[in-house]
Amino acid sequence: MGARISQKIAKTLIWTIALTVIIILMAIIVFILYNGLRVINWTFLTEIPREMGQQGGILSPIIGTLTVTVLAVVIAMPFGIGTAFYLAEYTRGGAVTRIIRFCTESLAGIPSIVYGLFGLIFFVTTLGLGWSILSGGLTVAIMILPTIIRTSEEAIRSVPNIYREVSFTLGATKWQTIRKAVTPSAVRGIANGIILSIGRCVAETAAVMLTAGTVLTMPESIFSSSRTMALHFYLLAMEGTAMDKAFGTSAVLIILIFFINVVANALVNRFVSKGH
Amino acid sequence: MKNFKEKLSGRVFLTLALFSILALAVITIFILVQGAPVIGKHGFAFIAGTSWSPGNGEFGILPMIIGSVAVTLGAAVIGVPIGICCAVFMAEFAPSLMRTIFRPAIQLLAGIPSVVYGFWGLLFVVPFISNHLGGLGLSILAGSVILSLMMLPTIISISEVSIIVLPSTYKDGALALGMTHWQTIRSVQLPAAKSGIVAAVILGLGRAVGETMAVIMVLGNATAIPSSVLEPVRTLTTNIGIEMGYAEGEHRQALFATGIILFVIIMILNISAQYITRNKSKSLKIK
Amino acid sequence: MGKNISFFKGFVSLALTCASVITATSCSSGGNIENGGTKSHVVVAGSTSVQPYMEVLAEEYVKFYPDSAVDVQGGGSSAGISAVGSGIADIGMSSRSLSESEVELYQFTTIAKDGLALIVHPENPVDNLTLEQIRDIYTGEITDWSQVSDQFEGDIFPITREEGSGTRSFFEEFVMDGQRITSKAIVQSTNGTIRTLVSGNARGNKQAIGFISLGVLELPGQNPVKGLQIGGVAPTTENLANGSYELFRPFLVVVGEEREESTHFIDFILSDTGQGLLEARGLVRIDGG
Amino acid sequence: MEKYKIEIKNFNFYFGEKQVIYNLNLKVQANRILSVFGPANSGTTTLLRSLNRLCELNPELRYEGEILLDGKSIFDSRESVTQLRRRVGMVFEVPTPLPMSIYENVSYGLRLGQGKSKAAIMEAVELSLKQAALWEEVKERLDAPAMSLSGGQQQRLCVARVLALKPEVVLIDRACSGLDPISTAKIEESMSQLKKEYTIIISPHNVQQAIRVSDRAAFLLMGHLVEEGTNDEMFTNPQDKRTSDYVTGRFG
Repeated sequence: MGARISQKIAKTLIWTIALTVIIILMAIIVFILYNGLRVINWTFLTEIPREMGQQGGILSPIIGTLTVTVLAVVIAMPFGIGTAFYLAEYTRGGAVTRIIRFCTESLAGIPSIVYGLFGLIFFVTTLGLGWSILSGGLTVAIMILPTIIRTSEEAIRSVPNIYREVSFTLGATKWQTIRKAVTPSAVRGIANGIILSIGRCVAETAAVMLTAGTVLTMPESIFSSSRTMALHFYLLAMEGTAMDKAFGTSAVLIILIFFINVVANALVNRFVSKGH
Repeated sequence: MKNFKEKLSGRVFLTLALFSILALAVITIFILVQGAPVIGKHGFAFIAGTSWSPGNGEFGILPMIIGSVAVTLGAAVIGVPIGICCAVFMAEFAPSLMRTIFRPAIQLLAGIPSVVYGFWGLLFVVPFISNHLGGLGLSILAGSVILSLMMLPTIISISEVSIIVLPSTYKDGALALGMTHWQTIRSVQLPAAKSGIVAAVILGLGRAVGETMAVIMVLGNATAIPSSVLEPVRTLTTNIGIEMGYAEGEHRQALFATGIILFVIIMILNISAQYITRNKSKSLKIK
Repeated sequence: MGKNISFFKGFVSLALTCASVITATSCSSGGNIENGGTKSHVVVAGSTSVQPYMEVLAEEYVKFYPDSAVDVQGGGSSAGISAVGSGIADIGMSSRSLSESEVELYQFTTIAKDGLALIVHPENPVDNLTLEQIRDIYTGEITDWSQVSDQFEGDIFPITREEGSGTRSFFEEFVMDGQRITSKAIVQSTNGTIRTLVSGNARGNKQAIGFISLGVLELPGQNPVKGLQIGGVAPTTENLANGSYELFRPFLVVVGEEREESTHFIDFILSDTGQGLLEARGLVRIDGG
Repeated sequence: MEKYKIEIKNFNFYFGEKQVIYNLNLKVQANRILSVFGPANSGTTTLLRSLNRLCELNPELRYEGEILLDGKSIFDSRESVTQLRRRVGMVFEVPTPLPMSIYENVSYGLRLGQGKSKAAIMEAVELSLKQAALWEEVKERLDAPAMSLSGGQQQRLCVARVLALKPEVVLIDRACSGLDPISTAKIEESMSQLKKEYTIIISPHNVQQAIRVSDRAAFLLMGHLVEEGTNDEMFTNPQDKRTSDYVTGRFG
């Protein structure tokens, strides 16, 4: 009899714990969207902040987030994907590749504040790039590089080896095999890895705080400093002087990240459902 | 012409790989070079020192290590059981409609910036602790709650997948033996999915250890060694976050040394994860 | 061609177009950094106490001189000074007087005087504390409100600023005079966060005490806080101007090597419009006008 | 004198330390179907994969001896591997269409930069699909994904894909192991027509297939060539006892 009772207890316990926790988690999003959506209007999205962000909109932080993210992805993508192809296709998985893979694994785990510290000293001061979108972009690029390498390499490795053999038997060279036989089935996995990295760039605060800087004015070029949305939200939330703008900024962030997930899922689902 | 393109592609991939490895090496070497002197000079005193006061040249980060460990352990104690419970719920109990709503929500929760959790904590968790449990509310408990919330989406989604991908024969076999659903989960499915769950937990812990901005909001950042869960504390990451703007000379090197210790903690987490997941097969004992 | 290859090409071309757009804009205006062309670009960094006022000054300055741009960063006084030293910033903001080594390295100009106010929650009955009492609270000597007042009790939660903050070093110099702030004190990185903590409505907030710039004492639309009298003297701009309230510190701007745009901006701060702006926001003018 | 397409002279093949093929001497007649049969891992697949140097994908292998194609060694560096593989096509055991449309699969080899015009490619695609007896079933849906075809159709697609390159030799590695009898019959029937234009070497799915399809046969056992000869010699009165035991199914 004991088993049946423990089954009932366990089931109700799991139901209650899981439901309450997931509801609480979703309540966070609802709470922020509820308070934030009221603030979002055309001027909020098209005006630059004034009075330390207490007035005006969040146009320059939006531009800051987009430019830092695009710059980071544009820099990290070729190197990340190139390395992944090199590791997956051109090396024999010897000691060297294992070491490289372990390093990328650990570097992917390093806290972003350490990247921020490195970026501050290396890019901002030593290379003299100053607080700028370029410094922020470079720092975030190095931060997402290990992740892009790892996800891309997994995607390339998941391509069945028989495709490569078929391509070779049809007289293709290695480069043609990579381009025509491997890439088509690996591209979805690679793109998914990149889109998740974009999500991480958008949500980043520690690594951009003292590399991209905290300036609220409109950046003229990648050499001018600009505060990203996530950082703007953090500073407003800490100051506590402009709560409505803080809610608005976080609501915009959540919506942006939601769209990033939608695009990532659209890619993965077609990939997973076919392979699953 | 064809083998020119052949050689070129090989070279291009090689150079891209070398650049990436160079970049990753530069950051690792830079951190080691900047941080090593402090560890060298202060040696054990750096890790065991209890007073951190850069103004007076005292660089003991034991309070920060204790802070990081306390907050991360607190987050694990709260987050891991609840995370696994939610994962089991999503994999085994949740009706499909609920699953289709919760799964994208959980994925979104994994993506939103951690400062949103910090903000939510500042508004609700900190006042709640202060009103009901005493103190100012900025405490290890507040940090642990926030970090556990942040870990949950990662733990839930990855653990759920590692349960779902289990071959259905495991479950059918156990049920065929007359086991109840809960017994099947506890003694068959969870042990079998153990490696996936462990990986998820390690990933979640890694994010908790590495979190900075959200915990600066709720921990109070005092440099004393806390004597209770309700006291303010400063972690290794918040120490860097608060002081890196104005750190100079030896103070800056001490922050890099803190980075090295974080690097070591993450490596330990990674290695232990690989170790646990490697001897997976031994652990599959049908109770 | 397979759909997914075109996706990959689409993705790559999209990224590359963005890159070219960014690099194009950067080259066109990147030039002005070096030869100080049409758009003068001044980077100001430093004390978070001075930052709100500097933001207002910068917004006003750009109205008068539309072809100039002023970037204002926070980070704390020492961060500002070190930023000028390493060339990342043109002007440093400090809410503390410079140390001997700094005085040799940089020229500084005082732009205003700002008081330091000790604040408690409005419901905290304590109105007046002496410097010694405040010092003992912050060294951890005094830990309970009952030790300083017979109408209130409960643990005292002292809140301080981070080490690089000018406000903190001024507090350490004038109030603590050499004694260390207890390591149990809560550390927050801006006036705003301290003010929010002290004015919060949870039980603990009512027992908190912090110090902020006088200019931020009254913030319309925010929870009120109570400024403590120091030895009977209330923290008001009048008492600050007439010298009876002794806790005040200079707001300085610090410059490394001479730069025409920097001095132009500093002259604007010292001009009547600049000083008027600062006075309107609770600071004491430096030109005594 | 019979014209030999491929001559294998004292060919030894090592996979790392393990030797897989021992001192093999074999002559392959042109425009004939040779089946190379034997129990599992007796070296049949390895031999086939040596003929188009596909084995070189694996670094830990060594070989000694000569393999001549039309009298010239396939291992001499002047002639590029890709050229060799266009002349010696291969069909794999498991049907493996590439993740593309039917048209792209069949024309894959032709679109590798030979500068062929679209029309020429289309013509080659049609011809090879007809040769593989698949044209009728797919001619309306050439753009459909290859994965949508049935197992038998996919295998015939793989055959068509090789024939599109107009190779001289076609290696078929246990082609119909997973197929239904009808598809197997279709492929075997197309094979016997193809031998007019191509030299075919097949490692048969089983002995019956060898008897049905090949002209000559060679029996490999644990990497050693036991016996080689015409179908009649090999399957009706084999000289070597081991061949007769294997052929009559006493061990398999």
